[in-house]
Amino acid sequence: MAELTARSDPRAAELDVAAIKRDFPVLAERFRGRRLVYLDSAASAQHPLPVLRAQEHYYEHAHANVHRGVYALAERADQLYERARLTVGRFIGAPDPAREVVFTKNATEGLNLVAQAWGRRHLRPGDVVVVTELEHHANLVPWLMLAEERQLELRWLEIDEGFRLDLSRLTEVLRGARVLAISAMSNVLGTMPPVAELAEAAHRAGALVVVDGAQLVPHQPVDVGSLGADFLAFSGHKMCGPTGIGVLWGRAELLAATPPFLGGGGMIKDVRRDGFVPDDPPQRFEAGTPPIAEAVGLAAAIEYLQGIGLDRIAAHEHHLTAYALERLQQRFGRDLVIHGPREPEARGAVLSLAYRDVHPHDLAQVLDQAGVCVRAGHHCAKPLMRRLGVAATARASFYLYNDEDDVEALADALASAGSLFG
Amino acid sequence: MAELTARSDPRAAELDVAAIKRDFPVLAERFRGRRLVYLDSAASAQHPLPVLRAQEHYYEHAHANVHRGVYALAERADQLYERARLTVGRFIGAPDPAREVVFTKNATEGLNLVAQAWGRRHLRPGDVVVVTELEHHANLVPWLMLAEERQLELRWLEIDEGFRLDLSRLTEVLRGARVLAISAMSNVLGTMPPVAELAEAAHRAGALVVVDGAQLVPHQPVDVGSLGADFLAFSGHKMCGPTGIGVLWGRAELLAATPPFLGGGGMIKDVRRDGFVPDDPPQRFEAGTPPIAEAVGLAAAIEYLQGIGLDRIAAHEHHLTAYALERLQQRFGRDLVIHGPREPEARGAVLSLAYRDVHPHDLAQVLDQAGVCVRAGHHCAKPLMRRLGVAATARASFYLYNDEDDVEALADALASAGSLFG
Amino acid sequence: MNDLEDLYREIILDHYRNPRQRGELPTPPATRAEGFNPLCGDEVVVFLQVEGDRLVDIRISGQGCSISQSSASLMAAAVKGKSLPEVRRLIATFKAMMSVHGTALGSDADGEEPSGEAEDASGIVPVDLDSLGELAALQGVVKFPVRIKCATLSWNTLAQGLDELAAAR
Amino acid sequence: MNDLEDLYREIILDHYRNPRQRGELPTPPATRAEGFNPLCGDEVVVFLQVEGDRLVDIRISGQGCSISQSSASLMAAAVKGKSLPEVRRLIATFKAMMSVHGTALGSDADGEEPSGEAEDASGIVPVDLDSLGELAALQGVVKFPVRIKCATLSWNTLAQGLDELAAAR
Ligand SMILES: Cc1ncc(COP(=O)(O)O)c(C=O)c1O
Ligand SMILES: Cc1ncc(COP(=O)(O)O)c(C=O)c1O
Ligand code: FES
Ligand code: FES
Repeated sequence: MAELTARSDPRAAELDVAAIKRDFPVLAERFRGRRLVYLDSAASAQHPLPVLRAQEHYYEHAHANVHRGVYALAERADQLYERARLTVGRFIGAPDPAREVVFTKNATEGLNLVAQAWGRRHLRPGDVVVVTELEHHANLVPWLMLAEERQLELRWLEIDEGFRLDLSRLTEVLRGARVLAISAMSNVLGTMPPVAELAEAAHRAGALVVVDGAQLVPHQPVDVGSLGADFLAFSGHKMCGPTGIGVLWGRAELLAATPPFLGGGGMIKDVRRDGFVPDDPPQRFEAGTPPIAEAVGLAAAIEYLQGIGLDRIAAHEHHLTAYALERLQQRFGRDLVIHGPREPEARGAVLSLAYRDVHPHDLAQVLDQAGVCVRAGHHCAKPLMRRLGVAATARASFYLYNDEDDVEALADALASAGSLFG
Repeated sequence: MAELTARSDPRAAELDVAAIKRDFPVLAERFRGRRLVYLDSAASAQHPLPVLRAQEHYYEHAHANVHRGVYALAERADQLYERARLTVGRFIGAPDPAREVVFTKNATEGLNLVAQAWGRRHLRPGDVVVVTELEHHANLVPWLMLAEERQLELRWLEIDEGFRLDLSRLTEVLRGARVLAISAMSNVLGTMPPVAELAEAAHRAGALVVVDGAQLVPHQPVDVGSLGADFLAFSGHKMCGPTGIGVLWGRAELLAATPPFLGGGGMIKDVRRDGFVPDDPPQRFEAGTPPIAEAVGLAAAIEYLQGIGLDRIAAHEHHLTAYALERLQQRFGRDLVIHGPREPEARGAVLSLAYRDVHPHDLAQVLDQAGVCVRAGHHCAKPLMRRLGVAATARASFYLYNDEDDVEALADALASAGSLFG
Repeated sequence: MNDLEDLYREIILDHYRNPRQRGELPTPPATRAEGFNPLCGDEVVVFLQVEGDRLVDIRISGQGCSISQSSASLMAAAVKGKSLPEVRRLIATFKAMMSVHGTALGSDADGEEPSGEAEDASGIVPVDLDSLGELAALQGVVKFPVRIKCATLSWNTLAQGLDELAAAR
Repeated sequence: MNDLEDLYREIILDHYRNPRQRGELPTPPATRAEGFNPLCGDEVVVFLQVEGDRLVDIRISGQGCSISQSSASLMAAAVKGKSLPEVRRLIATFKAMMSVHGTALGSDADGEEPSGEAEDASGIVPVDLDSLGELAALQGVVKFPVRIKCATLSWNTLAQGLDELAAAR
């Protein structure tokens, strides 16, 4: 897979983070007299100027509703919107971008669309859906809801001592399964399961593979083909794009076999008093006025990331993660537990921290005082937290605009939390 | 109701449209050497600078994911987001803004939420849902979908010769009904049904009233109490706010009795491997990262509209509509048919035009050449179009930034279409 | 000539006002094909009379905008009496003209083709405008992407009718 | 004193490190009430021993952050031995303190109250800080809206326990 190449890429060191930081206005903000050390990109990334400008330009020069307005302004909006669809599709290697990319409001809606629209139509009582212990609620609750409604059987792929998926019982778990719902990267542990390998096994077992790409897609080159995904969902706001937009990619024939999810304008061929004829994908799944400005912003975000290079971003994050793992262990030893795989090559740039017995919220609060932003909580992964035996963690996550200084700032702030609660 | 007061308000003439136009950057654009005459606000409104600035400010100084991040940036985002909820709630007179306002992606999602989440739980085979011939697909297709799934009976309130709802059979139609789904203003005809009166009848019959406020809320003071609504949905982008956001307001006890719609992060109290406990409204209905920047922009739009005064906006539009009806009839006589109520006081600022036998798309195309933006098509109201006996109309709609010059520009452009196709 | 005059050329308006080959043919022996533009609700019906390898007669009914109506009329006039391979070639040429200049975005250009192809096609299908005769008058449409579906509606319907005929043989 | 020092005052850290009244009471005769902070998953359990009109004993168990734990400990120390009306008054005063300055937005301040009220309350409930004694140390929390739920968790749980008791009588 692409990330392996990226990881050994010597250009990693080339990422000019100082220049990148200047693209992000908020990183120049000062909080309580300190520079902002933003380590919460796994929750939501910040936005570079080109994205802000693209949205502004849209609103100032090209806004109208889409759906084939005849006048020039509407034509601009239509073109920008459909061009964004192509940009997104190509970004993830979609074979047929114009038909396979559905704009949703976030990754969560995409996953619900699969569970509710595809699932309600195609799953029967007793059918098996396999989920993993790594899942975010977004790829869990929709299946729990459907399981309750349709009496499905939910089976779990669990994690092992090394925080990786335990594949020893894979064949057994997948036997007779209709769906494998899997996160390509855990937002808590950083674990990156071997999705391609799992997808192959799932397909052999006759199951569809629904990939939650919310954490992977922003950080690595992703190709739906080599990933082996049947559906892939992700969010704009985690990849330097706007809030209010997500993407669901699905294989053309699967989308074609999926009934509508939301009903309304723009998703029909005809409406009569006694029924309606749904439009083809992707329009079928885009009821109502779509997030037009957001699609434009997301396309700009993708172009920005591509301009830097996803492989270089991945390499940079990998380097930073390895650096942080080493520095933090060096400095805090046993005082600091970092949940997740030890080996930097098996994980994304997400560090879930437990510092002595300081409560994660207290830790995050003290870090904030030093301008260091980390997220404390269950990270919408309660089954995983239970498995880890904690109620919450403090999570630091890196992106292209973070550097070693940010890691040092994190370490210094951790030390001050230690002395406060010591 | 408020609009009646507004309509006789002498301050109408006071609206300084020239100054307002300057707030909207796109209106200063030149298309093919002509100024933009934007007459498609019923499809989507343009955006004033304060809205653009609010969103920009959010992204540059306050963006983080919501859901209770501990650090200062996240706190800002949280506060802005929840403050937007209160702004929206107060704008429509919600008794309990913090609990009754759900942010959706558009009006369409709000109406689907009612049909799918409330409806699936509370409606049984044979139950009656009353819709009207005026409905936009957004308040029709969700009910058609549910009717098919749940074997509901759909009953129709039809329009009369005067393009108003025919209420002669009201009691009969409402008998035994569980839901009345009604648009507060037709996006094709401008017809404004007497929602309060109908709601009273519906409540007497034991039906809930689901109001599609997409066209009314942007243009008039609306109070959910006097409207008699149980649910009210509308969109940000039609009221000078961003795309990617809508609102569903629901009475607190109804929302409390509505199960979740989308599952995921932010809408749960707890998730276990065998089930989950949903959070309370409104969080229950906001799965995943919400449209945060969009909520901030919508709040700014509402403040902008309130700064001018919804009553004054309504009075201005009313004046403009009356002016346009008179001028156009004067100038084109029988060559021009304007579908919809004759009486300006019975309608909103939406004119569906048929000019001789010029096809609406050709008409819109020629108008565009003169910089005049109107929408041609079925306006997502196919049952209504069938009733009118047309496949499409060319629709001009007005908002606070339109003036008499815009009406004249429309008239001149119509004349040139006449000579081209004459 | 401004864009609009380029779109509504005299010849187009003439075919719109006086459509050629308007009407129906008895089926059978003729074949009937129906096309629908979901964006506007307009509809075109094409009646084909094929004898051997030749399209001996064609009639058009349905309703729509000036672009779709004139395109149908121009098409009918152009294809009537031609051999089926000639007709196919004309369809291909016409559709290529409708997707040149790269103004047509993905699926906008033609709902019947995967957009990837349509886009690539814009560069590679050589459009021989001369071979189009009067039909070249429709090239102004490509500057109005939303209207491309209007112009191609009857052509797609014709192609569909020919496909059905071929399949039935 | 910066905001953080104001939040984590010495007295708070002391109660966090050495919680008072920690433990359980046998139920019955004691009453048990459980409170849950959905934002973080933390939990507090309050055991109440009421005799006549007096809260004769109280114990706290559960787990959470320093703010919730110290608030529970400070609360337990403050209410033990007081009459029920006094306890109720203290709860009201404490919660009023937690919603002053208008920093608490709507339902953030307290999930149990309609926000409209909570907001209005910020202006009108007079907070007598003197009557709070050591509890006043928690006022730094209001500058951190997200943490207000931490501070009020045990108090809401106590109120809920008292309500249950009253209802049972
Ligand atoms: C009456 C009416 N209802 C609902 C809608 C749907 O709004 P949206 O597309 O923003 O969901 C519209 C706008 O198109 C409308 O005019
Ligand atoms: C792994 C994972 N899946 C899904 C989501 C949901 O994304 P969103 O909230 O944008 O729908 C997130 C982000 O919170 C995530 O980390
Ligand atoms: S607008 Fe319908 S075919 Fe042209
Ligand atoms: S963070 Fe859980 S109670 Fe404070």
